[in-house]
Amino acid sequence: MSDSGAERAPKGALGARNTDTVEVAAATPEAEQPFKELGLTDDEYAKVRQILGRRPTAAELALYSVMWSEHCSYKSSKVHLRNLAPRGAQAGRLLAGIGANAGVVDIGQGYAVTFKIESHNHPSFVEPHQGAATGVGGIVRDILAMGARPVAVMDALRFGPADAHDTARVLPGVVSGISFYGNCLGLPNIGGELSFDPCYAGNPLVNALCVGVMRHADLKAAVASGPGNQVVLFGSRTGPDGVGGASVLASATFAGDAGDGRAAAKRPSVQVGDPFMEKLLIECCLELFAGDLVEGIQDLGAAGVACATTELAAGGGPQVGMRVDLDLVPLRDPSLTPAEILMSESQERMMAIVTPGKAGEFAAVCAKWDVEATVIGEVTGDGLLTMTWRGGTVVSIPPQTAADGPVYSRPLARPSAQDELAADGPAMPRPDGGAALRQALLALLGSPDLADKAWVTQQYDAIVRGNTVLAMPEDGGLLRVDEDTHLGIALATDGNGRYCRLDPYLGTQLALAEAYRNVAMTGARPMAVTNCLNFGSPEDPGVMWQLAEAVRGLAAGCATLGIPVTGGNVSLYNQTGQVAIHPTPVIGVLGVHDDVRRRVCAGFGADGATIIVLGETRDELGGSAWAHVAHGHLGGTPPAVDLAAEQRLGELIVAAAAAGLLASAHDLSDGGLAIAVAESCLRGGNGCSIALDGVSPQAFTALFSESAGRAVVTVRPEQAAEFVALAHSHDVPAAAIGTVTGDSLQVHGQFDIPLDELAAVWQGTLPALFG
Amino acid sequence: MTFPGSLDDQDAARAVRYAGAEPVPLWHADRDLRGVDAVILPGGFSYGDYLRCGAIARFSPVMGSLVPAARAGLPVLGICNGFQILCEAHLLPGALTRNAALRFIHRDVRLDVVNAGTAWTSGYAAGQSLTVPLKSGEGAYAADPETLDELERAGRVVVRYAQAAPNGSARDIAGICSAEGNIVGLMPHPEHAIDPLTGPSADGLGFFTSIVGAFAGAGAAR
Amino acid sequence: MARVIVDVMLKPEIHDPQGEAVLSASHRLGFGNVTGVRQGKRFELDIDGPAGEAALARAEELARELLANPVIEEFSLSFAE
Amino acid sequence: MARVIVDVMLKPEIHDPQGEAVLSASHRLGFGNVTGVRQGKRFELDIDGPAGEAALARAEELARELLANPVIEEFSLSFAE
Ligand SMILES: Nc1ncnc2c1ncn2[C@@H]1O[C@H](COP(=O)(O)OP(=O)(O)O)[C@@H](O)[C@H]1O
Ligand SMILES: [Mg+2]
Repeated sequence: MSDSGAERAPKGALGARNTDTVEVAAATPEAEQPFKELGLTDDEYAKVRQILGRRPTAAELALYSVMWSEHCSYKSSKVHLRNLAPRGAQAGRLLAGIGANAGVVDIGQGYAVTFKIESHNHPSFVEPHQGAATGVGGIVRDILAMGARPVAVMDALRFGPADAHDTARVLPGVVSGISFYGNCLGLPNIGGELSFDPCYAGNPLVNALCVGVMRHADLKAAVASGPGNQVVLFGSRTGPDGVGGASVLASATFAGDAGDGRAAAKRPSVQVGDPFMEKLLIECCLELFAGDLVEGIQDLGAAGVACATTELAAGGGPQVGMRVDLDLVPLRDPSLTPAEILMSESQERMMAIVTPGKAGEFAAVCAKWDVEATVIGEVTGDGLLTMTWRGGTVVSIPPQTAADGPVYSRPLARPSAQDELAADGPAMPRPDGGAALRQALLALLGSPDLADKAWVTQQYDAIVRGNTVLAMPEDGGLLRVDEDTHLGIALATDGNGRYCRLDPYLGTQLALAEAYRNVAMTGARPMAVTNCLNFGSPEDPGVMWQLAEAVRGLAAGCATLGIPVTGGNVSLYNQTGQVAIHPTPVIGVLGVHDDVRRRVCAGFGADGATIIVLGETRDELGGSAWAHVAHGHLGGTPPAVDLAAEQRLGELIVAAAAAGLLASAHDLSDGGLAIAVAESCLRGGNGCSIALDGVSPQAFTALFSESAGRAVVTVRPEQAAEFVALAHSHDVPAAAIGTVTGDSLQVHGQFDIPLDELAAVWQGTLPALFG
Repeated sequence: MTFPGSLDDQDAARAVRYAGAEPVPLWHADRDLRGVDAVILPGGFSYGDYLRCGAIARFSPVMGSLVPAARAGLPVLGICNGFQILCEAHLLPGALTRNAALRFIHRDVRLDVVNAGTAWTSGYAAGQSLTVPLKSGEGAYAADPETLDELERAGRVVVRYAQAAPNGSARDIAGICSAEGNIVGLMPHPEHAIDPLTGPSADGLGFFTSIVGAFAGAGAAR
Repeated sequence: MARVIVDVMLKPEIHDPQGEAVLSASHRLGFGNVTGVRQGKRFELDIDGPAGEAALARAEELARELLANPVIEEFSLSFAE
Repeated sequence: MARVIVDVMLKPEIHDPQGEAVLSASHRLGFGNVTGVRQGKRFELDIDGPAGEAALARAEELARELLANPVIEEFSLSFAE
C-alpha cells in the first residue's frame, strides 16, 4: 500500500503506462476480458464492443456490466413493467412517475409525496444486520434525491419457518439492522409485515419502504444540465465495499489497473452502513435544496459512481456529456482501481450538479454538516461520458448506451403444476362444535404469522418527529403532514405469497386490495401504489409467467381502482438452488387523509358499541391461514377479487370516518373474522359478544373464511341505523353481529375465550421463539 | 439544542410551543446560548451514538458554555440522549448503559413523579402517574450504590418507572436531577406525550408548562 | 480456571464508521497525532480447567461460532496476564 | 508510527448484560465449561511517532478523556505486537 501514494503523485505517463486506457484498448483488440465473471453474456459483450467500435477498457467493462445487470437495468422485467404505466385519469395526480428515483404524487395544499419500496434480500441473508440496515439507507436516499424530506419508513419481511435454526440468526439480525439504521436516522417506522414460510428459508425477503414529503416547487430531477456545471460527489468516502465482482477485473490477464501486479486486495461484498452519516447527508441535502444550490441530484446506490454519472449524463439529453477525473474521488482505500471506484457500493454518498457560481455556498453548507464534498468533474456538451485516471482516459462512452441496457422478452410458460395445485382445494376436515372452533382460533392466533409482532415492532421508534398519528399494530400507518390544516397521509404494505403461488394474477390483486383496504381503514382515501416484485430466476419460464401474471394483475387492478403505480423495484433470483420462493409481490398503497384528527383505530374502544361486519362472506379457504396452520396445506384457488366492491367499502369507511360515525374499523384478511375480532378485542382491551349467523350459516366459514372486501367496524348504538343506511347507500352489505362488552371474546352457541387467555397466546409466540 | 444526530429537537421545540413559550434553536457549534431562559437537550443519536451515547456530543463547543451556565443555575432538561449527554458531561451523576435485554425498546411506560419540586416538575403533584413513551437502546441507569443512596436520600430521583423498569434501570430510576434541582435528565420522552393525537397522553406537557410557569411567575414578580 | 481473552476486530477492508467517528472526535479534542482508530470488541472468558491448549481450543471454537461474525470480523486469542 | 491498544472494560461491580447474554448463549451452544464472560471494547490507535512512553502517555490521556467513561469503566493500555 505504501507505494500507491507515490504512484498517485505523477499524473502522467507513469500511471497511464500500466492503465487499461481507451488507447490501450484500441491497440489490443484481442485482449481477453473477464466479461462472463462480471455477469455479461457473449451477446452483451459483443454489443458493448459494437457500441464502442473497440473492446471496452477494464473500467468500461465494469461500468457496462453493472449498468446492464438485472438489478440496474431491469432487463428481464422491463417488457412487463411497461404495462404499469398509468393511463388517463390514473396519471392525473402524478408529478413524476415510473423511471424517476421515486414517483411523486400531488396530495393537495401544495404538498407532494414520494414513496417507494425496495428489496435488500440477498445482502440480508449474507449479513442480516448490515444487509437490512443498508437496505433502509438505500431507499431513504432514493426519496431524498427527489427533493423530499424522508418522513417515515416501513419494512415488509419474510423468513423461513419461525422455529428454523437459521431464522434465529436471520430474523433478529434483520430487525436489529432496521432498528439501528432507521432509529438513528430519526425516521419513524409506521408499519410493515412479518411472515414465515419454508420457501424463504434460504432466501429471506427484506423490503424497505420510505416516504417523503415536499412542496411542489421542491421537486428535483436526476439530470445533468448546463455544460460547465460541476459534478460534486459528497458524503462518505469510497471504499472497497460491495465490489466483489471487480476483483475479477484486477486478476484478469490484462490486469494493469493496480499498476504494480500486486494481487487484488480482498474486496468485501458486505457493505457497512453509517446511519449517522446518512442523517447528516439528509439535513445537508435539505439545506442545499432550500438554498436552491443544486441543478440535479442523484443518490448512489447499486453500481455507485458508475450508475450516478451515467444516469445523470444520460438524463441531460443527447447533447450532454460529463467529464470525470477519478483521481479526485475521495477514497478510504487508496489501492482501488478505476473499475473498483466505479463499482463500489459504499453507502451514504450523493452526487449533485452545481453551477460554478453556487459552488462556494454549496461547500459551506456541506462544511456546516461535516459532510465531505469534492468536485470530481464537470458537465460537457459533447454527449460523451469521459473519465480519466492518472492521466489516461479510462472511460469514453455515450452514456445513454449504458443507461438503457438490453431488454429481453424471456420465454414464459404456465407451469403444468398450477392445475394440480388449483384442483387440490382445502378439503380437509373442518373443526366442528364450539370447543374445536375455539381451539382452531387459538392455534391461528398463536401462529407466528398472526401472533403479536411487538417483539419486532418495539425495536422501532414509531413516533420520532412527532407526526405519527397511527402506527403498528394499526391497519395502516398515518402521518400528519400539516399541523395547521391536519392534512395527512396513510400507508400500508401487503403481500401474500401463498395466494400468489396459487394464482399470481389474483394473488397480486388481493395484495393490492388488502393494502388499499388497510389504508382506507384509517379514514384515508387511497391514491397511489408502489410495489416490490420478489420472484425467482427469470431464466425459468415458470417464474417469468408468474412475474408476467403478477404485473398484469397489478396493472388491471390499479386501472379498476383508478390509482397509479408510481414506481417500485424488482428482485429476481430469489431462490435456493432450483427452488424459487413463492412469487411475492409486496404492494404499498398511499392514501390521503383530509383531517387526521378523524383517524380510525382498529381496537374495540367503546363499551356497548354495535359490531358490524361489512362485505360478503363466502366459503373461501384456498391458501388461507387456517389451511396453512391447521394442515400445512396449500392448494385450491385464492378468494375472489372484486375491486369495485373494495372501492365501495373504502369510500364507505372514508365517508363514515369523516362523519364521525366510527368507533373502530379493522379489515378482515389472514385468519378471517376470528382473527380480526380477536385483534380488535386485544388492541382495545375490551371483550365482545357476537353471533355468527348474520355472517354465514356455517360457523367455521363465518370465522375463518378469507373472503376479500370485508371489515369489522363498531359504531355507537344510537348511530348504528345511520351507519347501516350509509353502508347501503354505498352498496356495501352490513350485518350487525353483536356488541363490545365484557372481558372475553364470546361467540353465541360456540365458545367464550377470556381476553387474558387470548393475550397470552397472541403475545407469547415471538418472545418464546426469539428471546 | 441540535447536535449532529439530534432527532427529537423539533419535538422538544413543539412541546415548548404547546406550553406557551418561544423555542429558540441552539446549534452545537456555536458557543452562544442566545440569552435563553432554559435549555433542552433533546433525544436522538448525537454522533451516531458511536463510542458511548452522548460521549462525543459532550465535547461540542456549545457545551463549553452550557456546563458553567448549568452549574450556575440555568435550567436544563435532558431527554433520552440529552440525559446521556448530561451524565457524560458530569452535570448529573451515573451513566446510562445497555438495556438489559440488549434490544432497543419503544413502548409507552407509566412513570411516578417522585420529586415535584424541580424546575421542570413543579407543575405536577408528587406521586402523580404519567404515561409517556420510552424509546432507547441504552437507557438502563447505573451508578454505584453510594450514589444511588445519596440520590434517594436527597430526593433527587425525579421520576420512577411505575412497574419494573423495562430496561433494567437501577432501582427503577427513570430520571434524576442535580442537587439544586435545575438540571433534570430522564430517559422517557415527555415531549412525545403532549397531545393524545400523536402520543399516548398529554401527561408530558407538565415538564414544559412547569418551566414556563416558573418564568411567567418570575416575570410577574419582577 | 483459565481466563482467555478474545479480541474481535472488523476485518481491515470493512468500513468502521465508529472508529472514524472516534478519530475525528480525537482530532477535535486536540489529539492531532492520532492518525487512525479502529474499534472492536474484547471478551474475557473464564473457562474451567487449566490455562492450556484445551482452554484455548474451546475459546477458539466459541469465538468462531458466537463471538465473531466471520463475514465481517476476525479475532485473536490470548491468555489474560 | 506506534499502534497502541486501549482495552476498556466495565468495572467489575457494574452489571454487564452483554457478557451475561454471551454466557448463556455459550451454555446453550454446549460450552458448559465457560463459567464467566465479560464484554468490553478494544481500540487500536495509530499514533504518529515512535512506540515509546510519549505515545503511551497520549493514549492514556485520550482513554481518560474520551474512550472510557470513568463512572462505569476502566481501561488498560498496551502496544500492539
Ligand atoms: N416488520 C414489521 N415492521 C413494522 N410493522 C410491522 C411489521 N410486521 C407487522 N407490522 C405491523 O403489525 C400489524 C399487524 O400486521 P398484519 O397482521 O400483517 O396486518 P394486516 O393484516 O392488516 O396487513 C400492522 O400494523 C403492521 O404494520
Ligand atoms: Mg389490516
